[in-house]
Amino acid sequence: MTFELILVLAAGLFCIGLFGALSQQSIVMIMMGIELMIGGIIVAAACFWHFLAPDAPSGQVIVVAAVVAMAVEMAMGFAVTTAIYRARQVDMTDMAECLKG
Amino acid sequence: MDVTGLVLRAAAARPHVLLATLPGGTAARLEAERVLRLRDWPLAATPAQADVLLVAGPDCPDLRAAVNRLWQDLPAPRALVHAPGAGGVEPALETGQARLGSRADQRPRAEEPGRTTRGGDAGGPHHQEPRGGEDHGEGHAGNGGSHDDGDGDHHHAAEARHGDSQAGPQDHHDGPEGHDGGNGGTGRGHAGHEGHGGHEGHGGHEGHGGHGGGGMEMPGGLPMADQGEDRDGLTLDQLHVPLGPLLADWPAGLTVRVTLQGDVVREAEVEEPPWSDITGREAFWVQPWLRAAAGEPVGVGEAARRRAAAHLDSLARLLSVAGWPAEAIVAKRLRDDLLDGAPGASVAPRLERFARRVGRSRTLAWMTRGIGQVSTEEAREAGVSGPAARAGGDVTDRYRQWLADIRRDVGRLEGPSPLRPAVDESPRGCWRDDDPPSAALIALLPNLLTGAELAAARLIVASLDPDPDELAAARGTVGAHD
Amino acid sequence: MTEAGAWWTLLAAPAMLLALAGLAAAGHAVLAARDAGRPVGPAAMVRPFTGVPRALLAQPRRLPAPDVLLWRAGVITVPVAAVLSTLVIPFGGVTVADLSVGVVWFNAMEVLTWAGLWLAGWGPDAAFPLVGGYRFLAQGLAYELPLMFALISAATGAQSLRVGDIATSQQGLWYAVWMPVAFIVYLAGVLAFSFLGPFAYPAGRDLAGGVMSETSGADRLVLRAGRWLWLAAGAAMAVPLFLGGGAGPGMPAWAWQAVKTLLVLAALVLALRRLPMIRADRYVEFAWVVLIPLTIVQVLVPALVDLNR
Amino acid sequence: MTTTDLLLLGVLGALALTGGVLVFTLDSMARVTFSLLASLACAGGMVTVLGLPYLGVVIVLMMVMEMVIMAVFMIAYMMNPAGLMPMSMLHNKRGSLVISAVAFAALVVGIFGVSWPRRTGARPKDTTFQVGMSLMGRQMLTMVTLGFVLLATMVGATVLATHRGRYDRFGDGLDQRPANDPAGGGVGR
Repeated sequence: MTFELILVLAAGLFCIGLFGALSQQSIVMIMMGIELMIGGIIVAAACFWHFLAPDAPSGQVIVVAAVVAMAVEMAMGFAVTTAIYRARQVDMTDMAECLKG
Repeated sequence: MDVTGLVLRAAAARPHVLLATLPGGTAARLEAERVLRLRDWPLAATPAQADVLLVAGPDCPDLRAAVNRLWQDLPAPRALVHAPGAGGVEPALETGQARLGSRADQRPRAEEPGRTTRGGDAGGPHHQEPRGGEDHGEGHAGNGGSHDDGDGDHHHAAEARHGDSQAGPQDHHDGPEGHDGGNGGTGRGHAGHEGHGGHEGHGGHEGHGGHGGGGMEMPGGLPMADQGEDRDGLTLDQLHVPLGPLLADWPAGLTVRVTLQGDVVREAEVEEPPWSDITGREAFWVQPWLRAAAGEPVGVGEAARRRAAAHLDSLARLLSVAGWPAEAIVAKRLRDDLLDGAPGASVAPRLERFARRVGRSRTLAWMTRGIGQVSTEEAREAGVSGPAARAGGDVTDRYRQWLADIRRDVGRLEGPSPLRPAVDESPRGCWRDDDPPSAALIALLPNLLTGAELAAARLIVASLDPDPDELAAARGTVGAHD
Repeated sequence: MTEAGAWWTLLAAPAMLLALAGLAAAGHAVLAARDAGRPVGPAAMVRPFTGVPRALLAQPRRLPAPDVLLWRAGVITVPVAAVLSTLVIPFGGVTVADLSVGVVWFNAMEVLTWAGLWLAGWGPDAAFPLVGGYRFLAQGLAYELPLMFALISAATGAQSLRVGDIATSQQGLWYAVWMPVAFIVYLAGVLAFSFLGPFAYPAGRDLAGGVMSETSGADRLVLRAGRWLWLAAGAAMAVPLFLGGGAGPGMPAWAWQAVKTLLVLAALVLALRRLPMIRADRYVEFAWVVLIPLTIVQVLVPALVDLNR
Repeated sequence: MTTTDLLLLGVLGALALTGGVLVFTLDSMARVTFSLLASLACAGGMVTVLGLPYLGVVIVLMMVMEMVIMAVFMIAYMMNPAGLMPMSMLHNKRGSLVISAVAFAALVVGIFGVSWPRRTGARPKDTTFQVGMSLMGRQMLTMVTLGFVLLATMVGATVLATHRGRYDRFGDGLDQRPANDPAGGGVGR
């Protein structure tokens, strides 16, 4: 039962993040939503590793990959925000719709 | 004997002192720094860290509001004392400590109105200092309870956390309604301690470019911060911060209004010295020159002593700003010994050691390199004549020049020949009544500060170290001659 | 070998850390008294601690629009993280929590001060503390990576992340001897995360105290204690990482460890008075252009030694 | 799993969820960032309790650094970062809510609907060793890919975020020394 409950929790984190990523206007807030989603994935992967296949290292490798994804998403997100902001003083997705600059 | 009283006295054993030097208070400041150093009472840098506010120097009506704001920001238990001259420092500090320790029976109770005023902030009979006492109550008439102060008094609502990548402007507005809040208490709700620099932003906030909503209700009724072009093209918010006039390690009375974006100074503007009344202000560092100019016989040795001490004082300030308190205290000690009349032979070895450590410090040179470049030609054109002009370079060159000058002067402490004020340089340059050397140094500041980071700006000011007292003295002598 | 300690070690470790921090502060006070021309003696040592009743008595600072929750959280984080970091340090063969990833734990706790100091700067809602908080981030970006590589050097040499294993693997030859770069970078890192002396940039006098400028009373006491606790924790960690832990002839392990810790602490206190403040705007470039390559090369050394073992 | 572990998992999980909800309900950007930090740090704690101490502690370490840096950008780019003036920053709130609720429901149904396999194999003694050996052994390709992705990110992010190139610094002929920078660096100049 613990296994399922932890998965539900991970799903909860993922869906809160999904809501944020879909509903927020600010690019930075959207990134926060994505971070939460990846956080859910990390918990789920650790849970699968622990309860299903602790002898297979792949579960851990997924966690490593997710952590790297988080870092990459952050770095690129902020770089893009900085570039857009510098060019057009915009930090909202609605205003950045037209990417023609 | 209650426990509170015991604890109070234990706490008062080593009070932290916030030194607010008024224009003309150099002698009192030096004495206070000496006494505090020997007693091991730490010098606080902000009101939040202090127990005793020591106002050093002759009363200055123009700065009363600033002093008052500092006082309001001191957390209780606290004491305010005033030392108009060097002689008043020791008794003032004694009084301050006694007041801190005996507060047990003075703890204000809301139901005892008489006591409240005394224990609290406003100037009641509690402050016996001759001139500085009465004005401390101004501006917060509605002081109810003194210590349980104003939770409900947050009019200022520094809105602008709205920030920027480095130092989001925190505008503590002195909103128009800021000072009549019902029970402002110790006035902690009254925001900016402008006098202390760096906390109050104001001016130019209407409009807030593009962000927020024009018609929206602003927090605390305040508009948002302005934005503007900046160095990195990020259009950061602008924060208007006054540096001075009572900032620690800062020329007393000098006010520079800077516009910050992040911690980069976008614009700097030197405010006219605020004091209108210059009677009783002495320019401590140029005294020998003033006396010689007035016809008194003054020896070169005395002038050299004063000049070396002045440079050591400037160095101590620079080292303090540069974050080297261990050497700053050594410089202050050398300065005090020189002013005490110590013979050159007894000071020289310690001075050598100090000059070697500071002058040859690679780290310090690395930190100050390339900051505040003023070539000799530029300096001469601007009318600067002292060490700043002779050094001709950055902050590093200027402090090394000071060190060289000090070593030269310490060799001449016993010079018997009379001082010729027109030829012998005063600490900051050739003394002229109509154009004191500090005026040229101050005039250099706006250009040098623009584009510097806050830390670099502090270093630049400390490395030029203009003395606003000279301005008052010059005006005084010019007035007397006319 | 190290073993996990009994429940009482959970209380003993913070007490020892506090004592160590107190000694460092007292030593610093004595040096200050000597420089200022005051009599040097036991009285000078005790002077700084008169600030304790003073701090407990003082009224907390009230500002117009502070974020008190975050402010408090930040102020408390600093000393708490310092205490937590010591849980993995073996003392005389006993560790409070003998984690298999002790080095990473220490590093993670140290990084918590980033959050703590930034919050302590943000909370009061005033310009100088905020600049101070941001300054610590700049400083962190400079010191953190070299420090991580220094920690990794020691871990690589021992082929373990367990602090106890690192101490025992240095039989005969201390890591400080054949990994001098890592040792020095680590010591600089200690000064940096305790934001003292040359790394007092976030709390600089040019900002009237920076992150500390608006704190008063108990908050201020906690933040100041946090600095010295971090200095003590860093000195205590240096011994198992680089100085062979409790190994030494003639004396029991705990005695050797205490002696070495005190020596490292004394060296740090002396060093923090000998240097002016190093601003991060200069240090970042130095750290990234000079220190990171140096420490990477330093990590290579134990790696190659391991391969040839 | 011991009772302590279960208890820890429960507490950390509840905190992680609370933090996650707070991220999108609080006004102050600083508080938002630090509730996200709390949430992700609790996730890291759960990973630790689940038997992966290395990854758990590294997640905490990384999240602290990342979130503190994130706070800087949050405050730089958001309007009203202190949340002193409440305002809604949402668009299409109802749609997002429906989508995420449906996703959650589907996931929960899946979690309880699937018949999960039994646990295979035993836990290795040192899980840190396990992940290290696998990343340097059979999963080497993953590691290499991640390495290149990180390198590309570093270069790409730097290029995007800087607005001054070498021609701005060294002049059109790249021969201007010292470089024309607004502030000096620590090495060389």
